[in-house]
Amino acid sequence: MFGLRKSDSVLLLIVIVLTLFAPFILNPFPENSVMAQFNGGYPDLMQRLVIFGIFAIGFNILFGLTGYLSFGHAAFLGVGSYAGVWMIKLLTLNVIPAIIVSVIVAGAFSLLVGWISLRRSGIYFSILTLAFAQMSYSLAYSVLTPITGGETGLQPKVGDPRILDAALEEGVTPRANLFGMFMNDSYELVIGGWIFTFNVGYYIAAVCMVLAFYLSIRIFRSPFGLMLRAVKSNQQRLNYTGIESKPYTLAAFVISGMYAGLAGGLLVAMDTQAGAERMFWTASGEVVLMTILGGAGTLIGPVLGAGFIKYFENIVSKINANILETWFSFMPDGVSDLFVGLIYPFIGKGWHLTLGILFMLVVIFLPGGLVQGGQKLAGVFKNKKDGSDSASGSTSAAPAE
Amino acid sequence: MGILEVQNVNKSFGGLKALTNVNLNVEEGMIHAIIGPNGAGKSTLLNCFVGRLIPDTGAVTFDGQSLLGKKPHEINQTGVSRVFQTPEIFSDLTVLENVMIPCFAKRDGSYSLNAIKSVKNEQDILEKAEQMLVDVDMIDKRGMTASSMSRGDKRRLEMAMCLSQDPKLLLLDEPTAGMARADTNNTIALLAEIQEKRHITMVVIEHDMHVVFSLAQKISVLAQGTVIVEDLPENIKGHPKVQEAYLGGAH
Amino acid sequence: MSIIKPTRRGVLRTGAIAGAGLAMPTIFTGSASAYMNEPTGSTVTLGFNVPQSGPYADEGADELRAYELAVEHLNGGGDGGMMNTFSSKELKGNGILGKKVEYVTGDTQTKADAARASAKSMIEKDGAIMITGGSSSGVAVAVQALCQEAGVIFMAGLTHSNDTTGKDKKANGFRHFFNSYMSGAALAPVLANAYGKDRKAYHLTADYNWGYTTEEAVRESTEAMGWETVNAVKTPLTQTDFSSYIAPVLQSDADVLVLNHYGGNMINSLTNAVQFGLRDKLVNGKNFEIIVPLYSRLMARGAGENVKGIFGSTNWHWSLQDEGSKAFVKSFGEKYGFPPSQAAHTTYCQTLLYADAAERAGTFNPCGIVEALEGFEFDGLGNGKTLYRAEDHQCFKDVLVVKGKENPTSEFDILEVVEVTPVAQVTYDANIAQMGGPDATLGDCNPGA
Amino acid sequence: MEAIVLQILNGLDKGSAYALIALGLTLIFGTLGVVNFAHGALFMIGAFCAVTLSKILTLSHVVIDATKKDFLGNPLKVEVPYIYDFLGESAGNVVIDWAVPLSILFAIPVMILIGFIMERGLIKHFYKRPHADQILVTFGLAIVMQEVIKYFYGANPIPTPAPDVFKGSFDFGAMLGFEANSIIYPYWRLVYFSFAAVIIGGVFAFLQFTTFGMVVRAGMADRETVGLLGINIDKRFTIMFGLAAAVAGLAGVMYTPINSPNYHMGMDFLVLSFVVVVVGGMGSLSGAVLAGFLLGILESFASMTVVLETLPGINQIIIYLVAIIVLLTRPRGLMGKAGVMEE
Repeated sequence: MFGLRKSDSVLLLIVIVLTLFAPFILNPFPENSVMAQFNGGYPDLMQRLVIFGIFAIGFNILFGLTGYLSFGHAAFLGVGSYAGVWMIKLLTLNVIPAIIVSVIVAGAFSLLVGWISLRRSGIYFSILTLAFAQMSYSLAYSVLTPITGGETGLQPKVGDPRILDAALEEGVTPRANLFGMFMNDSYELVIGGWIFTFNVGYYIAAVCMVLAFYLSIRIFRSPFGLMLRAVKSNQQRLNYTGIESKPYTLAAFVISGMYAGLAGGLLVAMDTQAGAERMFWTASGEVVLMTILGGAGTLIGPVLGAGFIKYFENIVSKINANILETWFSFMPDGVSDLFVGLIYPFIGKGWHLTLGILFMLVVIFLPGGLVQGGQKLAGVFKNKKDGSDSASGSTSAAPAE
Repeated sequence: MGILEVQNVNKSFGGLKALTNVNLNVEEGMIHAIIGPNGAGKSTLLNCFVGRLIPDTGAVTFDGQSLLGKKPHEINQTGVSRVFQTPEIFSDLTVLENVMIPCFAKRDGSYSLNAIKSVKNEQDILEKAEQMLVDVDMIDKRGMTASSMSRGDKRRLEMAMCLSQDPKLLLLDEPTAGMARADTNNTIALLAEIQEKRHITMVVIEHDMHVVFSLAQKISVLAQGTVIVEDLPENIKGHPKVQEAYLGGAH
Repeated sequence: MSIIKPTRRGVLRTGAIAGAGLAMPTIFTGSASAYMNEPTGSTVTLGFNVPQSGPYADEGADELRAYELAVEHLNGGGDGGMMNTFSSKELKGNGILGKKVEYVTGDTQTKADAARASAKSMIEKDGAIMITGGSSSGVAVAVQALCQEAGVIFMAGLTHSNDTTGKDKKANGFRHFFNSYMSGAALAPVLANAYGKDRKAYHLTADYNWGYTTEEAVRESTEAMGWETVNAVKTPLTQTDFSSYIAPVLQSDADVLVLNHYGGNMINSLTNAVQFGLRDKLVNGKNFEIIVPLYSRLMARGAGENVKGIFGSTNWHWSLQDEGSKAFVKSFGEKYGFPPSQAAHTTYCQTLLYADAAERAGTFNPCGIVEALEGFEFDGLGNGKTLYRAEDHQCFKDVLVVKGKENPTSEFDILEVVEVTPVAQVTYDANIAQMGGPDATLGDCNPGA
Repeated sequence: MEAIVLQILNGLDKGSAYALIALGLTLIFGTLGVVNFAHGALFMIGAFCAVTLSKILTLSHVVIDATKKDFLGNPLKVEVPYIYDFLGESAGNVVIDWAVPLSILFAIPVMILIGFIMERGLIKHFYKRPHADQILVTFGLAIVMQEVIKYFYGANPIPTPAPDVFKGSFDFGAMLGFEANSIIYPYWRLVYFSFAAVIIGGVFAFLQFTTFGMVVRAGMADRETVGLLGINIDKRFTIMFGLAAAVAGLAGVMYTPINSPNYHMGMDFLVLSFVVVVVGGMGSLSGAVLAGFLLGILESFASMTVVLETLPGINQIIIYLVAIIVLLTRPRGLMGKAGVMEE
C-alpha cells in the first residue's frame, strides 16, 4: 500500500489510527473521576504531541540514519517559528503561508549551518551545531530584539499590515485560521461521564505528522536512506566505493532541518507566539532525548519518545499536593499523609526528578529505547522460547573510542 | 604503457622519508604483487593510489588520467577498487545491502538524491547484487547482518563489493592476512578465478610468499621506501638484492 | 447515548441526549455559551501559573503559598487576611459569586513557551476562568497575549517591565505590580537626596526587554535630577560571572553603579561588585555607590551581606505597618512560619481583586470583570490608596524605596523602607514613549465566545 | 593598557573555572571513553559541600530573646550555633568564617566517594555503549542530582562568603606603575586562580611522575594494549573517576564565594566546559587547560565597551564563534589527537 512494504504499511496504518482517535485514546478516564488528572486529550497537549513528533521524526532522519548527533536542531525550529509569525504578521492570518515559509526558511538556515558543520564529524560536529544554535538563541534574545521580540517573544498585533487579509474589526484580537476555521475551535463529544475534544488545529497538525511519518518511511526504505545508513556504518568504505558522503549527510541535515521548520511553523500556527527559549540548548537536547528514549534509528521510536516527554512535562508537572490529598483521602489520615509525603517529591515541581530517573531507567534497561521495550513485551507474548533473541537484535554496541 | 603508472613518487612524514623515487608500471590484465619487509612503504604506496595520501612529488596515472589531488570517491569512480587489510564493510547492514551500495555507486555516480523510490523496486540493482553473491557463493547469507559473519566471510564480502563495481583495477592489501591455510587457498582460487573470468588488473600487497608466487605475474620489491627490483616471479626468487632486503645483509 | 456538542471548552455539558450527528465546523463556533469556561457547577476554577522549576522556583513557591492562602480566605477559611481590611466589602467568604473556589497549578519554567503550554492546559483541560502568576515579564507578556486570545482574564504576577502594561498591554490583562518607570521615578529623588545631584552613573543592563526598559526609566529620571550617565553596558542574560563588566567601572569616571539586573543576575553582579571593593572606593571625592533598581527580598538573600546599604525599590515589604499589611503578614506568617515576599503579596492581592471584581460585576464574564476593574479605586491591600487605571490596566499606588539593612535581626530582615514615594510622583501619562506611545492599545475585551 | 591587563586578569579567573571542569571532563573522557554530562553536576555538588559544611558549622539551638520581637510580634527566637558552646563565641566565629576553605577537607572524601559510587554503580556499565547512551544516562543523573539538591536547599542562591581576610581587593594598578585603583582585583579571585594553578599542576605532576599516572596515560593512549599487559586498568580508571570528581568538586567549593551557589550552576557550566574540551581537542589534557584560559580571556575582552561598541552583542556569542573558527581551521581542536570521537 502507498508503495510501502507490508510491515511498513501496517505501521503507517497504526499511526493513522492512533492520531485519528487520539482524542479517545488520550482521554481514557471519565471527566470527574480521580484519574482525570491523567487525561491528556485536550487540544494544546494533543497538538504538542504530534508537533514534537514531527520534530523528532525529522531529527531521527539525521541522527538515526547517519549517526551525526546534532546538538542544535532547536535553532531550526526557532527560526521556522519566527518566519511563521512574520508571515502571519505581514501576509495573512491563514496558516498555510506561515507553515510553508517556515519550512523554507528553516531549510535555508539548515543548509548554511549544515554546510559548515558537516566539514567535521563526531563530537566536533555536535559542538559546531551547538555553537550555531546557542549563537542564534543569544542573539535572538538580545541584539535581534527588533526582529524576534527578544524576551517577550514575537506575536501578531492588531496593527500588523497583513496585506492579504481584509482589515480586522476594531479591537478584535488577530487569530490564526485555516480558511476561516480557527485553530482552537473544537467539538466536544459527551458520552456518559467522558468528554472527548476534537480540535481543528490538532487535526491539521496530525495530518502533517502522518504525511511527515509517511515521508520518513519512504526515506528510510529508499536508496538514499540506504546510503545514509552506510554513512553511519562505515564512511570510509563508502568513500572507497565511489560515493561522496557529504552531499548525502547535507541532504539529510537539510531534510531534518525542514522537518524542524515544519514543527516550528505548526507551533506558531497553533499558538501564534514565538520565543527565543525554544532555541536554547536544552530544547535541542530535548529532541535528542526524545529520539534516543524512543529508539534512534527506528521509525516509530521518535514519535513515542516525543509523546512520552511532552505528556510528562504537561501532566505530571500539574499534579499538586492538593490533588494528591484527594487521591489518598480514602485512607486513614496517617497512612494518606505517608503516601502523599512519599509521592510529593516526584510530582508538581519535582517532575524534573521523575523525568531524570526515567531517562536513567530506560537507558539502563532498554538500550534500544521504548521501541525495544515494546519488542520485548511482544516477544514475551508471541513466543516465550526465543524471548532472549529480541534483546540483542536491535542495538549494536559501538566500542568506546 | 601500463594501466597504472607511478613515476618518481616521494612521500615523507615530518622528517621521515616513507617513499623515495618510487616507479611502478602495472600492465593491464596482470596480477602485480608488491612485496617487501615491514615498514618498506607498501601501504603508504597503496594509500597514494586511492587518494588517502597525496604524494609530495611525482605522478600517479591511471588509465591515462592523473590520480593526484583526486578524492577517494573520485578515484573509485575512475575504476579503482580497494580491499583492505582488515575488511572494511558496512557492518550494520545486511550482506545484500552491502553489495547493493557499490552497485548504486556504479549506476548513479557519486551522488544521487534517490529519496522517494523504494530500494526493493530497484530491480536491476537487486539482480546484479544477488548475482554477485551467487558468484562468491554467499547467496544463502544475503539476509545476515555483516558484522555477525566470520572474518573469512567478511573478506569475501568485501571482495564481492569491489567486484560488483566491475573495477578496472583492484587493489588488495594483504588479502590473506591472518587466514588459515585452507582459507588462504580458497582466496587464491577465488582471485585466480576472478582474473581468469573478468580480466581485472590487480595490485596485491602480500607477505605470504605462497600467495605471491601462486598468483603474481609480476613482482615489485619495495625496501626502505624505494623499488629495488621489478621483475617476473621466477627472477625474483634468487635475486640477491631481494635477499639482502629481507635478510638485512650489510650495506 | 451521545451527543456531539460543537463548542469550545467549558460549555454546558448536560447529560446524554439521544441522537448523534456530524456537525459542520463553522456553524457552531462561538455562541453556545456566553463566555469562555463559564462555570456552571457549584465551583469556579482559577489557574495559578507559577515557576516551579528553574531559577525562580522559590519565588514561584511563595506565590503559590499566597494563592493557596487567598483561596482559603475566599472560601471562608482562615482569618480572612486582607479581606477584612480591603475597602470593598463584597467578598463574604463564600467563594466567588457563591461558587466555591478551586484551583489548578502549572509550571511556567520561566519560559514563555512552557508558560503558555501550561496556561492553555489549564484553560482547555481544567476549565480555568482566570490565569494568574508568573515571575518574569517575558512570561507575563506571552501569557497575557494568550489569555486575550483565549478569552479569559489574566492577572499578572511579578512582572516589572514597562511593556506588560505598555507596549504589549491587553484588554484582558491586569497588573497590580509596579513597573520600571515607577522604580525610576521613585528612586531618583531619594538618590539625589542621599548622594547629591552631581553624580556620574555607570549602568550594567541585562540584555533583554526588562533590562532595556529599566535602564531607560532610571536613566531618564536620574538625568532629570542632574546626574550624568557615563556608560551603559549590556550583559548577557546567561552571564554568571560579571567580573569583566565590573572591573572596568573604576577606570571610567563613574561614581555610581546601577545594576539593571534581576534574580540570579542581580545576586551575582552585586556580589562581584562588592568583591571588587567598589564600595570602599572614593571617586571624584565621593563614596562610590551601587544601586539596584528592583529588589526582591527572596533573591536578595542570595547576595548575603552585600546588599547592606544599597538602595532599590520594591512593590511591598512585610515590615509595613498599615492594617492591610499587618493582617496579611499575620495570616501568612501563622500559616507558613515566615513572612511573605512581595511576589506573594502581589499575587494574593490580584486574586482578591479578581474575586471582588467578579462580585461587583455579578458575573465571571471577562468583559464584566474588565469593566469592574477599570478605574477601580481601593484601599487596604497594603499599598495605601490604589487605582486600577482604565487606560492601561496598571495599578497606581505608592512605591517603596528600600535600602539593604545594616543590622538585620533575622534572615528575613534584609531590607528597610527608607521612603514611601507618593503615587502622584510615579504617575505618568499612558501614552508616553516609554510605554509604547499612542500606538499601543488595549484592544477590546475578549470573552472568548 | 590598564583595561587590557584588567581583562586578562579577569579572563584568567574565569578560565580557571573552565579549565578545572574541562580538565576533569577530559580525564574521564580520555581514560574511560565516557562522555560525562553529569560533570557539571559534580561541580555543583562540590559547591554544595561548602554550603553543607557552613550549615553544619552553624547548626543552632534556639534561645528566646524576650526583649526583641519577630515579624509576628512574638518574642524573637535567636539561633545560637552549637559551635559557640564548644569553642566559645570568638573561636566559633573564626571557624564559621573559614567555612569555605575548611570545606576543601570535607569535599575531597565526599567527592571521591561520589565518584567511586558513580563509576562502579553506573558508568562502568556504559563503557561499551554508544556515546549517545552515555550522554542520556549521565544527563538523567545530572537532572536527578540537581533536583535532589533543589529539594533540600531550594532554588535560590545561597550566600557562602569567603573568610574576612580575603575581602576587598588588591591594587595591581599601583603595583604595576599605573594609576591607583585602575586595576583592582579581589583577593579571593587571586586565591582561586592560584588554587586552580596548584590543582592543575598537581594533576599533571601526578600523571607525569607516578607509575600510576604513567599507566593511566598509557591507557589513555591505547587502552587495549595496556589491558593486554595484564595491568588491571579498570581499578585505576575507577580511581581516575574519583580524582576527576574531586577536581570538579574542589573547583566548585572554591567558586562559592565568587558567585553564590544554586542548584543549576552545574548546567550553566556544562555546555561551556564541553565547548572548552572540544576546542582544546578531545582527550588532550593540556588542550583543555589551554582552551579554558583562552576562552576565558577572550570572553573578558569581548565584554569591553570598546569592543561592544563596534560589534554589538559579541559578548553573547564570542565563545561559540571562537569554537566554530577553531574547529574549522584546526579539525581536531587546538591539541586534539586524530581519530578520537570522530566515528
